[in-house]
Amino acid sequence: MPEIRLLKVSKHICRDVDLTIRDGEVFVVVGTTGAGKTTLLNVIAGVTDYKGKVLIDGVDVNGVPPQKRGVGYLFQGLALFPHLTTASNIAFGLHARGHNKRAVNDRVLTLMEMMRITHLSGRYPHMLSGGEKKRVALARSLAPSPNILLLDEPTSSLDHQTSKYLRSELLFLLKKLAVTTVYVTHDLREAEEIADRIAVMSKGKVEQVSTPRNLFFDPRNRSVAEFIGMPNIIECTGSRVLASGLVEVESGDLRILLPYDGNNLAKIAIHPEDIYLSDVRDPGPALNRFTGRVDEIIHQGATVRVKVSVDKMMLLTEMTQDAFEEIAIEQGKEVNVVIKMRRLRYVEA
Amino acid sequence: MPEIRLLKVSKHICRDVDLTIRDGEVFVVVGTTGAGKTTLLNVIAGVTDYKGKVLIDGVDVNGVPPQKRGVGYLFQGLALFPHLTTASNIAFGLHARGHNKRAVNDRVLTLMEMMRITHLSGRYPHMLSGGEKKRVALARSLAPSPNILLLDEPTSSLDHQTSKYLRSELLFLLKKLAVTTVYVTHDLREAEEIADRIAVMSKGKVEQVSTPRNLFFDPRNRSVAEFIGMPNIIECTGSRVLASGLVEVESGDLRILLPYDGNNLAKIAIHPEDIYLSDVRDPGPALNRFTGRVDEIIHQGATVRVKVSVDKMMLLTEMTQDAFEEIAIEQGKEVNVVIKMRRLRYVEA
Amino acid sequence: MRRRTERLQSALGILPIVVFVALWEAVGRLGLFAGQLLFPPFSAVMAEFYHLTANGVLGENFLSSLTRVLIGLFSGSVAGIAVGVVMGWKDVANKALGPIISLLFPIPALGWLPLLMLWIGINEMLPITIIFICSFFPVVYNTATGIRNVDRRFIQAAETLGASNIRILFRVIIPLALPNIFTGLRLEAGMSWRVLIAAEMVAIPTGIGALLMKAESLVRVDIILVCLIVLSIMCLLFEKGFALAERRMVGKWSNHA
Amino acid sequence: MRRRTERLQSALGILPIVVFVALWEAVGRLGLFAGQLLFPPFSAVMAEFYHLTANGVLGENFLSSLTRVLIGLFSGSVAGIAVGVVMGWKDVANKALGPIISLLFPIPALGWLPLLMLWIGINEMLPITIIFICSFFPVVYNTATGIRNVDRRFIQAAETLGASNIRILFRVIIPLALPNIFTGLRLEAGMSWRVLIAAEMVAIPTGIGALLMKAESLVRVDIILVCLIVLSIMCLLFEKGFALAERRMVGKWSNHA
Repeated sequence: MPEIRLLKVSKHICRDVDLTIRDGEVFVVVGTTGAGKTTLLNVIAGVTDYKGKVLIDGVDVNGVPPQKRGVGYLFQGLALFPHLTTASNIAFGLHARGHNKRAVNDRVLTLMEMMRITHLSGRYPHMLSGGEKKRVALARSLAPSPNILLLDEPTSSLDHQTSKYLRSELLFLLKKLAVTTVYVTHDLREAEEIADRIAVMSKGKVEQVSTPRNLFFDPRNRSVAEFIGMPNIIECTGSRVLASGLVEVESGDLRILLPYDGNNLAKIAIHPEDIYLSDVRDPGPALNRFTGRVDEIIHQGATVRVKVSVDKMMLLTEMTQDAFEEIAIEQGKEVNVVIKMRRLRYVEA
Repeated sequence: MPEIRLLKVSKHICRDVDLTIRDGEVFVVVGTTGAGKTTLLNVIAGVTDYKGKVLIDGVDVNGVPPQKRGVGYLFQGLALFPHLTTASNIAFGLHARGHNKRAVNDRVLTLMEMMRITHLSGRYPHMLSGGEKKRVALARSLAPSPNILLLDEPTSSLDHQTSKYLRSELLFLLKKLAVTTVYVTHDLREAEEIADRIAVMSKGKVEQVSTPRNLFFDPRNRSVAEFIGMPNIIECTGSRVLASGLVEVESGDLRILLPYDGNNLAKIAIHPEDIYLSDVRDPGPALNRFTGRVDEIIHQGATVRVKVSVDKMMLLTEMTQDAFEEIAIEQGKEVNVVIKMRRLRYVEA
Repeated sequence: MRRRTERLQSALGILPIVVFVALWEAVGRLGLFAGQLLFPPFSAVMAEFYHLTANGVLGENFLSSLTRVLIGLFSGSVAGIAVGVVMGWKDVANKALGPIISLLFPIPALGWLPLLMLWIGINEMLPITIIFICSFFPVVYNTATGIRNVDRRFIQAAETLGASNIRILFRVIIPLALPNIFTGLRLEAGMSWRVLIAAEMVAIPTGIGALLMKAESLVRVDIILVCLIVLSIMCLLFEKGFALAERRMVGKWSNHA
Repeated sequence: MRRRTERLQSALGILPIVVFVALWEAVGRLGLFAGQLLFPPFSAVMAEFYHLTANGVLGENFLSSLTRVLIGLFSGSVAGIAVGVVMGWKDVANKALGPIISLLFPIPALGWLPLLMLWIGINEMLPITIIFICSFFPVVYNTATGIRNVDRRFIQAAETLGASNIRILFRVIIPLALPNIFTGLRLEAGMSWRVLIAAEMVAIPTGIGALLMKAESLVRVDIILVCLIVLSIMCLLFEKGFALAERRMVGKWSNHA
């Protein structure tokens, strides 16, 4: 469980990246597609050439090939060998390192039990479901007992519930194995949940490294603010617990219901995508529903941002171009505004 | 806007289907894949042969080819002609009916404006987004001014928000055009929202035809109950409005928060998929979170049903096999149970 | 900076060809392999190329080969498409003709040659018929497959929109089958040249194939090489030509459908 | 009930072939087309088939053709796979050999015949070399493409798992390129027969192709037809054989990857 340092690393889009990943932590790298996240993992694993320096536990590993870096890598898309069964996939790294057949079999069995995939032992990757593939790939990367684990979008392309469960299982596993983990994701919510520290990348640069909380209410620059989605930061003038786990927040004349356990709140952050607009009144219950006025419509490629004012407060909302074209809204006109109840980001009073 | 009657129609899986669709209503056919829903539309459109009789406004149309049935059909997968542009796709039916060029152009322009797709006029289908394709296909099927509209999964493969918006636009359009509509979907929630009446199909049989509300609290048989997802019907001993649009329901010792506007409730229905189980305590707020005990685990192909008892009440929950394998639960053990706040199905007191 | 790297790379790309030609020239001149008569240097081949072009021998033989390929390929393709469309569209036609065609399809086109020599005799119809056969069967097969693979949904959609069967065939089915039809045509475009020279080598006294055999009997390796260059260029051109036509006609919408 | 319908349908399926054979027999017997000499009835062809088999002429010629195809195809494929693997794996090899191969690839295999007649002379090496050439280039091309198309991720995964380069080549890259390699092999399996008979018709005095030409000069259409039947069966068998081998070796995991 070593420390990893990157010094002035350049490759593809990445330019002069300096980064220190602490011994044993879960370090999450977030950023949009093409920000250079995967490139960073490839550099640490040594599967690509690069400029700059990588130190593992203070030792320069620049000349060291990927075979000898002691890194386990869960690739995006997994890269499970399609021509090998589950057991052979897991055994691949052990055979490559010259373990004898008996030792390999024992280790493969142990790993399959740990990952609860023993029943999949003889299946080829194309016969596995998304969640099963993830577990096989994880077992394969853990088989040679690496000190460093690189995870590239480990929960992508799983359904919501499976991804949530896998995440909590991963968290448990990482703490147990106590390996140094670099975890890449484009999903900020996932990053917040699992990270000791988060690095936000954009266009090959590390824009900010901080704890999850600080990122939200204290983004360092415009680019980080854009990435975290330009949340509407709302100053609370009061808050009231309605029931266990539910709080009503006051801000001016606005009352918003949110899921939350705990003390009084000073600020909350509401995501633009968590605010729905519609031109007709939905038949459902009027939970967190307000009437607003469209101030501005901003087209940004495949998404549209709409600024609406509700009771003197200005809210930024965001939707896909497709969704935007299904509703008829115009600048200056009234709209129905619904704030979805989602998990809350907040600063306590 | 005619009435449609099917008498003892048999084709593929469908056996002796009798059905009357009333003049001008939105009639929704729900059922799982392979229940025979699309076959029914094909029979009404006449694009397939069948046994039995189809009457439109009392007239037997069995010998009438699809070209002369006056039916607009939005196919599943849309069947937009890939080699024609948006405008040519919409014009296809008008040219086929021998309208002159000028009349065709006018009608195509009107439809493109109505559907807000004028800017897509020269594009081929592969250059359109999912939502855009749907609107082009709808315009094409409406072009020859049909009296009957057949819609096969019109909102499938759209993202959640777009599909929601398209649904409300469709509802508005159908009421305006006042055509008789047969709307096929596998999504019960969608059916409830848009239907005047719902028919539940299963294995080629129409199991029940009723209003959306009746379906839920009064399913006619096991097969309908299975399709509506074996909801947990909870008798309420009390209910209390917490805030506008939010109610706390009491049932024995259990208190559940739900979004709802209105009077006191007698019964509510909670879907097995709306109840999450987990072996670790989530970091989020304790909204509708309870501790339960696992009574029974039932494997059903790709899904797993788990019966848990919470405070003497028995709840049925359901998850995917993938999700199930990510959590470690066993019969007789404790689990965390979270009831998701979703739109409520209820019977008022 | 980038431009320069690219130019340098494309310059490096033809380097192996330059080396190849230089080696050829050297081996030829030094008579290292098989003697200068059997292995003429590149320059001698080019000189002969010029000479054969100037005195019209190459042009004449090339033109008669080209004419045969064009007529055979065109008539074979048209007939193939017509039969293929009927077989793909009408199940009865498919049931009746399908087994016979799958019986005749695997016979090598060249195998027909001795038979046709006896039936037709040695005249211009012989190579044209061979090319006709060589292109007919694959085009029938690909066309019928293409027509049959058109998604029934498109046909049903056209029906509910009020289109007659003939309109559906010409406005929906055939256009959608074009990518498959072109697959057949593209395959045959190069193949027809290959079959033609074989036929000319065996039985026909004119054309590039005949010139090849004449050169062989005169031990004129330089002429053989000139013919091979012309042939490989024509094979390439015909294949690329159909690929281009395909991109023109279906590229706008195909491969994305 | 269902079984019976199926049986009835498969019986109807061979009906066109029965009609075809019957027509052939009738036309042949009545001498309606080209006379009975030029168009022998089906029964006469079958009788000749038996006769040629019994006196060993067919077997002898068939065996020499088969031997040539097997040797040429095997050596051409092995060489093609080896060169293709090197070209796909080492970029230098690809840069050096690629342009030359794409220069030689479009030359029709049969075009080499006059050249090889002069270089090699008319002996057993001639048809074998032609088949070698005919199979070598496509196999090189498909193998190199297959190797190069192996997703880099699989190689990187094998690297981080500690596998040496040789191990990666033999345990990851080549297995994953097998579907592409088989595409090349399958194409050539039938093609080699087509090229062989052409070569035998032009230059070699034994083999099915030579028998065809001999039959032509003797105006023995029945022998020609026997040869064509044998040829089309062999073309089919070789293609199906490789398809079967492919399914055996990669069917378990391929097409799903």
